[in-house]
Amino acid sequence: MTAAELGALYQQLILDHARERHGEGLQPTGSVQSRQVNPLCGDEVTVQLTVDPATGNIASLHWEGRGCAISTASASLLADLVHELPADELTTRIGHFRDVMRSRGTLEPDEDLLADAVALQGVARYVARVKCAMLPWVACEDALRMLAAPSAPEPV
Amino acid sequence: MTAAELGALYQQLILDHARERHGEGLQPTGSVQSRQVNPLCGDEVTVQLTVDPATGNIASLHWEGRGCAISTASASLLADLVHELPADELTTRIGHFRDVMRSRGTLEPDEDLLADAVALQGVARYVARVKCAMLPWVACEDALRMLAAPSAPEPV
Amino acid sequence: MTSVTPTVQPEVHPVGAHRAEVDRIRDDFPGLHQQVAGHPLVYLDSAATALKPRQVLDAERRFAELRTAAVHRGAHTLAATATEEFEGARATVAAFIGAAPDEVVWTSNATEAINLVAYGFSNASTGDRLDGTDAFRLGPGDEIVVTELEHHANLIPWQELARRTGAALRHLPVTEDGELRMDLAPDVIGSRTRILAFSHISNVLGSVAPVAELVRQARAVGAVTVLDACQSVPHRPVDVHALGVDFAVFSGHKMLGPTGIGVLYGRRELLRELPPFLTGGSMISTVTMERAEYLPPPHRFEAGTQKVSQAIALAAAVDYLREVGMDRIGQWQGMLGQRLAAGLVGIRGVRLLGPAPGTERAGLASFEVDGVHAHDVGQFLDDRGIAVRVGHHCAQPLHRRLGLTASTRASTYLYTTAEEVDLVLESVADVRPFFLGTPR
Amino acid sequence: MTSVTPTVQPEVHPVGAHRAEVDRIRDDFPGLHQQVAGHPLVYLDSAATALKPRQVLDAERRFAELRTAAVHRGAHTLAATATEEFEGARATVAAFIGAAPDEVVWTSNATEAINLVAYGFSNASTGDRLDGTDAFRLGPGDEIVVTELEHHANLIPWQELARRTGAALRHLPVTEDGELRMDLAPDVIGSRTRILAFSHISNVLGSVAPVAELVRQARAVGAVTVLDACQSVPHRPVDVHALGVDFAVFSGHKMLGPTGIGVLYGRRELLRELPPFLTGGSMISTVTMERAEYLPPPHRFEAGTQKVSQAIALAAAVDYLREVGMDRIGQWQGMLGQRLAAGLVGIRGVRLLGPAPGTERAGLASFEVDGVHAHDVGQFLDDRGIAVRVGHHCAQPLHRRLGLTASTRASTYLYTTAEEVDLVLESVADVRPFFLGTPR
Ligand SMILES: Cc1ncc(COP(=O)(O)O)c(C=O)c1O
Ligand SMILES: Cc1ncc(COP(=O)(O)O)c(C=O)c1O
Ligand code: FES
Ligand code: FES
Repeated sequence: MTAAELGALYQQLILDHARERHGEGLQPTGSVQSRQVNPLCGDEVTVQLTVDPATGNIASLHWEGRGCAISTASASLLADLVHELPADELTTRIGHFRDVMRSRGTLEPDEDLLADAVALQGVARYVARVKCAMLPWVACEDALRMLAAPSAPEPV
Repeated sequence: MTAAELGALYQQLILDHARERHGEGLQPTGSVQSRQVNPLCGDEVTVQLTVDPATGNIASLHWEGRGCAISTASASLLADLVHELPADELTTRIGHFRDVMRSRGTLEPDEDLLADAVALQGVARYVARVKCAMLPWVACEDALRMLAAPSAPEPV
Repeated sequence: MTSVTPTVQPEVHPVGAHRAEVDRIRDDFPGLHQQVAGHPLVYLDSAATALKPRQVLDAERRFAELRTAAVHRGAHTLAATATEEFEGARATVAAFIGAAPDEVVWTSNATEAINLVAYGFSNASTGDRLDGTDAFRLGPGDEIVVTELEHHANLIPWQELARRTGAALRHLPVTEDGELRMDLAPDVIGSRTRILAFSHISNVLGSVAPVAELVRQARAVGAVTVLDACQSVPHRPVDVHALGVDFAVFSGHKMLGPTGIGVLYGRRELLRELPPFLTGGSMISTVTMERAEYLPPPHRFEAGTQKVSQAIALAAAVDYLREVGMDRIGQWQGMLGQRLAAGLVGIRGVRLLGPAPGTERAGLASFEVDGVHAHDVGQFLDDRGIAVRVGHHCAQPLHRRLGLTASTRASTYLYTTAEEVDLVLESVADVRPFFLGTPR
Repeated sequence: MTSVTPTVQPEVHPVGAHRAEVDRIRDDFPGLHQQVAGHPLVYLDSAATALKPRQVLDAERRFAELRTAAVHRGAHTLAATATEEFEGARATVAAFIGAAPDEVVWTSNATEAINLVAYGFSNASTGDRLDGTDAFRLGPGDEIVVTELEHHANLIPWQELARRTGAALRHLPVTEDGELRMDLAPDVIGSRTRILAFSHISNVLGSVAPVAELVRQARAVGAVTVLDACQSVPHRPVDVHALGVDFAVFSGHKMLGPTGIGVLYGRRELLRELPPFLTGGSMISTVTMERAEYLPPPHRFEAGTQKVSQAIALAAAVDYLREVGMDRIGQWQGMLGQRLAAGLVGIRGVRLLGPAPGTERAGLASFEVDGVHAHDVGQFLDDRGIAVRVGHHCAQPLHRRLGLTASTRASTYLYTTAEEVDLVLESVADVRPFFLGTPR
């Protein structure tokens, strides 16, 4: 990785979200929440979803956790993404994000689906850091699953 | 080891003693006996000494065991050596035999001390076989020790 | 050498056709091209440990030179690359035996792999561990079954497990010719049987166990099967899922790999339930001063810094074997085994152990020379540059049953030629004349 | 780099004088001469695993190529030679730590060595083993004592031993700065203490334990001492007899040797009494289907085919270290450790863990960068070719005590230059500006 690549991993948007975190702090009123641990480092995140009772869509995502710049920025970017998405749609987008992350850099992210979270695409080339970026998304996916019917979480 | 060296290890005298074994078979009347096991192969020998009540010297050595040509020939040659030796003298000779065996071929055996058992000198260059040749001598040494005062055997 | 002409004819087994290929293979093995006692080495001790091809030595060295880094522990580039290669090696070895990567645990040899399973059982049976380990809890009234022909590695760990837990150790006997008494199996394997541990191929006799039948009987009573595959995985195609065993073990050094690495295969469902054995770093998720939580398999069983360059080298060995083809290796060695067996029964005063010529046997044969101690036989052969194994081959109970304390074993591998087999037969025929003065 | 100028001056530690020698040493390490991320590798992760010199790789390869043979099992020439070299390697390693050859047991790493001792205790305490093992029998009421700064390898095996036997695990706490609370030692180490296990040098803090005082207190209450010497034996002269410990462990891969080999030192009288751990071939004298009799140490503890080429290579590593001189290596690394520590405390927003500059420390330093996660620090340094370790370094309880979940560690070895230390300091000073936009 050259200095240029370090910038590709830690894009300015990521550094910004790592500092100014959107959605941080759990709410007393959330609908469901899921806690996930990254086995590689022991870091963790708890993601909480609130459902809009009117539309049945996801109203907001809040989170709390401990992790690196990648994982906190990832949670923050995800919080920006969810607003008023139907649960199904959010699940699809998480699936796309996972595909990108697992692609080792061969799959371009779709900005229509991921919005600013495309900034995380550089992570895909760092196998050891993919779990960092995935962590909040896995927690979100698990929370979505609970919304449908409570079940066991899938591994990160 | 060339074919010539194989002959140095298995001298004709050794092959003869391995077939025509002197002193084989324990006597009902022996004075002391010691059983030793070769840990490398699991073979064993029991050596029995008979003391001449008149002189206090070693009257005879008998043995019984299971082992290779080297160890059986060694027992047989040792049986020939002991006749009417004082216990001290025999102990000295065993010590010399051990020195020769441990010398990796650098120490010439003294024929005055070992008689025909000098035929075993070729063994000294085969570290893995030294214990074979030593086995009956160690048993004999242990038996001699019992004659003096009963005690634990030394390792081969 | 009239008395030792193999009864298996070149027409039946096309020696010539293979010869060119074997010669090519031999070029890869630096160890083959040395002199012993002034003769070219004839290495017939591959069942003890195999020679290693350049490709394996190169892979190991390349890794040790450049990829030095603790796997699963570092974030830096070297560590990430090392981790990927290490897990890649696991996938290679797993595929070789028809298993999934997470069913393959690295150990330092097959012996340790068996101990891992045995200690897993006793850790589930002693102290206050409670969760999810019923399958492995043993106590008085339970029985562990082995066979009488086992290598000590597949016997003593079970004796010790029985001692620790109060379970009883039973065994399936062999005949005085070394054949498994399968007729007694239904008596020995019963409702109390919790573990059935047996060798795929005997390292002394070269005989092949009826795996399917033994697995069937073990399953019928709900016993866990442990296959000692030390002499099969290196020498013929083995698919652990197809065999249906619960655990299987083998050693890298017998299959062109380095010393210091072995493999435990465990069926996923069972491995998940097995308590840890060695504990320490890299096998935990959370640790307090009071207690630790453990990772899922295979990492739960891999404590501390792993045998990394050895795993890489073992994967290179597997690549080498696959390239030659396990089917061909198995056929070739079967033929060499037959040639050995047929030749030995033709030599005066020699008793072949194990299956008669014509009956299935691996590429090895053990024998007794009447009136000559095995160590003397070995020494005699060594003088001609022929390396064989002498002793009890870590199978004292079997030797006792055969009425012996020691035997001589010649064992082959993919680099062994028919000429080498003939040479050992020729030399064995000279043993009694030398030691006993008998005619050839 | 005003903020990171080491307070330890070149005048005090003659960098220049050593530099020529270090350059010569560096020529021997092929792994040092590679590029990472377009930069020359700066390897500061030697406390995890060390790079290997040509001499070690050559010795290992030469052996693996030509000496392939099972040791202690063959009568042929190859096997005899291999056995001699293998036992020669044991003598070399034993002499290196001031022990007798029969006090040195090969294991696959330090972790396994600690497990060996722990399972020895539990094997003496469970089942019907009776003879000669009183020294190792544990049960309720007995106590095992460790410290709060232990590597997981020297903690979890004792937790598990306690679980298996009903003994209690206690620990000597550390202050929030990581210092051993020696003032509490007399409360923790008492008449119930049967085992006292502790690290010679902390792999996180680089601090050195007061071995003499701990051994004295353990002896006073008749407890067995187990020294985790993983971070001392590779880096400074260690004489186990002079230290007076009962057991000591270390790993080959941290001292220029290969992966897959470790060492257990055991005081002869104790090792003789310790029950076997791994069982199988080559560690027995007589075996029946019912029971086995075991060889004396060290072979009693070495079941199955051993890590032969790894032992040979480790002996070559020891030869290399002795040639350079452990005294010089210790001094050199002490100086590098001071340079690291002094530099780190001078960087804004960096918290140095462990002893303050000027206080004794090994050639390593761990630190926290305020507001930046250790994995991000590691990634940033990796981008400049600098390999450091990030995470809990297998010491979660210590990190918890220090109020951290992870830290970054830079660790040196005999091939590390002062310039490399300065480079990491320089780069650490750039971390917060990059991630947080703070001024340097
Ligand atoms: C202090 C200490 N103890 C134990 C270990 C474990 O060593 P290994 O992983 O080689 O078994 C290490 C290294 O990881 C260490 O630094
Ligand atoms: C059948 C069998 N089982 C077990 C072993 C033990 O293997 P290792 O010594 O590599 O642990 C061997 C080889 O020695 C063997 O042939
Ligand atoms: S390092 Fe722990 S989540 Fe990224
Ligand atoms: S081989 Fe056993 S005594 Fe010689």
